[in-house]
Amino acid sequence: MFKWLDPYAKPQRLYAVCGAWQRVLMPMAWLTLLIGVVWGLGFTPADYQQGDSYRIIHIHVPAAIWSMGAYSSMAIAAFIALVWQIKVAQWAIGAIAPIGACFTLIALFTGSFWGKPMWGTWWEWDARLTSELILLFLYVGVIALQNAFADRETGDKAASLLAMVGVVNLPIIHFSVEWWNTLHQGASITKFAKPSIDPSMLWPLLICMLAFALLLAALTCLRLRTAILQHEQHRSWVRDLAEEPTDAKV
Amino acid sequence: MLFNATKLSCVRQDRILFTDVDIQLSAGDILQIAGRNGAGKSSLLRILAGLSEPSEGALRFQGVDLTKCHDDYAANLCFIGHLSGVQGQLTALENLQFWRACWQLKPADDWQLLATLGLAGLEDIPCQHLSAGQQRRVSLARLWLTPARIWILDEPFTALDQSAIGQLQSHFQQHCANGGAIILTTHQPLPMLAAQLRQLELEYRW
Amino acid sequence: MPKFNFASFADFLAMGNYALYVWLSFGLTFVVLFGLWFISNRQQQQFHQQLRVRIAREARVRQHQSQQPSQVQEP
Amino acid sequence: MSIAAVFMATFRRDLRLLARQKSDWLNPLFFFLVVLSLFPLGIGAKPNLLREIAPGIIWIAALLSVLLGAERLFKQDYRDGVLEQLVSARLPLPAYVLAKMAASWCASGLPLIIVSPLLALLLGLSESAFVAVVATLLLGTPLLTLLSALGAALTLSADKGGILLALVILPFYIPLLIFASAAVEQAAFGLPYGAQLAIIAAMLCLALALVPFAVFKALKLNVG
Repeated sequence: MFKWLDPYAKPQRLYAVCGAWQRVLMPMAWLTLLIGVVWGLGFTPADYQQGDSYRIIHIHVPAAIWSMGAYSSMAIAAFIALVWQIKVAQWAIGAIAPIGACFTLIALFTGSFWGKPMWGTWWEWDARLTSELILLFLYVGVIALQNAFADRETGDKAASLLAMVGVVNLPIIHFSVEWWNTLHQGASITKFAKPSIDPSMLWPLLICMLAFALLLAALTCLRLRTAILQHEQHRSWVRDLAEEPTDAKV
Repeated sequence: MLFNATKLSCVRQDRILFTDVDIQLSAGDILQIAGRNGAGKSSLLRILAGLSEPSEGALRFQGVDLTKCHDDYAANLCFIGHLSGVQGQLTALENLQFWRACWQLKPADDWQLLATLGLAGLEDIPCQHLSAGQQRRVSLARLWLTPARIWILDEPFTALDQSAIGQLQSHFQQHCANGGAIILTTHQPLPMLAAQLRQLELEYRW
Repeated sequence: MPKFNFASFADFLAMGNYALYVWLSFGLTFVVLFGLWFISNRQQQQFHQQLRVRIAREARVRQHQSQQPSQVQEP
Repeated sequence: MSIAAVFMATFRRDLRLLARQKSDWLNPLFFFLVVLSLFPLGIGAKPNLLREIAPGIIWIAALLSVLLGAERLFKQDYRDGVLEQLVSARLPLPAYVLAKMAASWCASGLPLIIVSPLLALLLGLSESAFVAVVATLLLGTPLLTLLSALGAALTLSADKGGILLALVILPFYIPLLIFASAAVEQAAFGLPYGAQLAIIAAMLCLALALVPFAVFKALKLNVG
C-alpha cells in the first residue's frame, strides 16, 4: 500500500538517508534554537503581570508539546512496525524514547522554575506538571523495558507494544489528572495563567517550537543510525564501515 | 514432500548462528540435526516449529508456505523442546488430562499408558517429586497420544535410561512406518533407526 | 528588528530580578540537550570501536584455527 | 470448539493449583492488610485524619497487592514450557490468557472484596463509604488484574522481572486510583458517586477489549 515507504525499509538505505538528513537538520536545529532563545530572552517586552519570569515559556511550552509529540511519534513508529512488519520502525522506538524523556524532564523543571515565583514552592501538583511527571514515568517504563532483555530484538518488540498501549492511555491519564486537579485544587491558588501572547512574543515562541521539532528529528536520525548499526552489525556493509575511520563528525 | 525449508538463516543477539540451511522431509524420514554445542540446533528447531521467525528463508508444509497454512501445520506438529511442558504441581495424570483437553485428543487409558512407560505407581504424585528421567517420560507420553505427523524433538533421549531409549526408538520406527516424520537433535548414537536416519551438520560459526 | 528590551547588559542579566529562575532553566535546558547529543554521538563512536575489537578477535580466532591442523570432527 | 476447551482446561487447572497452593492467594491478602495497617502507624491514628485518607490507602494497598501477585502469573507456565507448547500448537492463546486472568482475579481480586469489612473496622469507615469501597473494588480489581497481566506478559523473559513489572505498569493504574478513591471520598460525604463508577466501568470495558490482544502479542513475543 505505501510503496513510497519501501526504500526506507532497507536498513542500509535508511542509514544513508538518516545520515544526510542529520547533517542538514542538526546545525539548523541548534541555530534556530539559538535565535529563538536570544529573541525571546532579550528582544521581547516583559509581561505586565509576571515580569521577565514568563520568558521561560520559550523553553517550557515547546518542550512540553514535543514531549507529547515524541511519544506519539514513537507510537506511530510502533504501529508502522506492527502493521507493515518493517523492523526498522521498531528500532526507532529505542532511538526516540530517551529524547522524549529529556524533553519531558526539561518541561518539568522549567515548569517548576516558572511557577516558583508564583507558588512559592519548587513543586506544585498542577494538572499539567502532574501529567508531565506521569509521562516521564511512561518514558522510563519504555526505556527500562527495552533494555531488560538479553535479545535486542525482543526488547524492541516489547517496547513498541508498551508504546502503543501507552499512547492509548495518554488521553485517559491526562483527562483523569485534569479532573483530579480540579477536585483537590481549590480555586484559591490560581493556576499559573498562560500570559496573553501578543504578536511580539509569539514569534520567538514559534521559532523555539520549530527548533525543538528540528532537534527531535535530528537527534532521532543520529540515534536511529546507531540503532541500525547495532542491529545490522553482522552484515558486511556495517563491517566495511567499521574498517574506515568514522566519517560524519557531526 | 511433507515439509521443506529453503535458505534458512538465523541471527541471535547479533551473532549469525547459521545461514542457507535447506531441509527436505518426506514421510518416513528421520532427520538428525548434529553439531557442537552453541551451533544453533535448538534455534533451528524452534524456527521449524514456527515458534520464532527466521531472519531469512521460507518454510513450506506440503508445498504450501507456512504463513498461509499456520493452523493446518500446527495441527500436524508435536514439538517437545528442552522445556518438558510438564507442570510440576500437577500429577502426571492431570498433565495428560490438561493436554488432552487443550488438543482435544481422543480419550485413552492414561493409567495403562503411564504403566507402559514405566511410571506405574507414580501416576498421582505431583510431577515435581519425580526424577528428571521420569518427568521426561511424562512429557514424552504425549507422543503416544498425539495424531501429529511431524514430530520436532529437542534432545528427547536426555536423562532417559537404556530401556526407555529402546522403547522410544521402537516407537519412532512405528511412527515412521505409518507415514510420520521426525526431526530431532541428540548426541546419542541411534543404532535402531539407521535405516531411515539422515544427518544435517550445523557447523559452529564464530 | 524588535528593539533590545533591556537598558543595559546588567539589567539583562538581572532579568527583572528573576535571574535565578530564568538562567537556571535555560542553562539546565542546554545542559540536558547538549548532554543528550553528546551521549548519542559517543554511543555511535563506542559501537564502531567495539565492532573493530570484535573483527580483530574473529581474525585472531580464524588465524589460530588455520595454524592448527583442523581437529577431528566430533560425532 | 477449542477456544472453550482451552479456556475451561486452563481455568479448571488454575483453580486446582490455587486450591493446592494456598500461599498464592494468601500472601497478597496478608500483604494488603499489613500495608493497610502501616499507614495509621506511620501517619498517626487520629480518627478523622484516618477517615479522610482511608480511600487513598485502601486503593494504594489493593493496587500493590495485585501487582505483587501478578509476577507469577505466566512465569511458572513459561518456565515449564507450557506456553511454548500452546504457541507451537497454535492453540487459541487469547482463551488461555482470559482463563489465566479470571483465575488470577479469583486469587488476588476476590479476597480483597471478601476482607473489605475488616477495612471498615480498621479505618473507621462510615457505612456509605464502605459500600463505595466494595463497589469500586468489584469494578476496579478486574481492571487491575488485566493491566498487571499485561505487565507480567511484557516482562516475562526479562531477567529482573519484578521491579520492571511495577515500573512499566504503575502509570497505567493512576486513572483507576484517582477515580476509585474519589468515589469512596464522595460516598464518605454522602454525595452520589455514580459518575466515578461509570468511568471506572468504562475503563474496564476498554481494557477488556484491548488488553487480552496485547497480552497475546506480548506472550508470543516472549516465547518466540
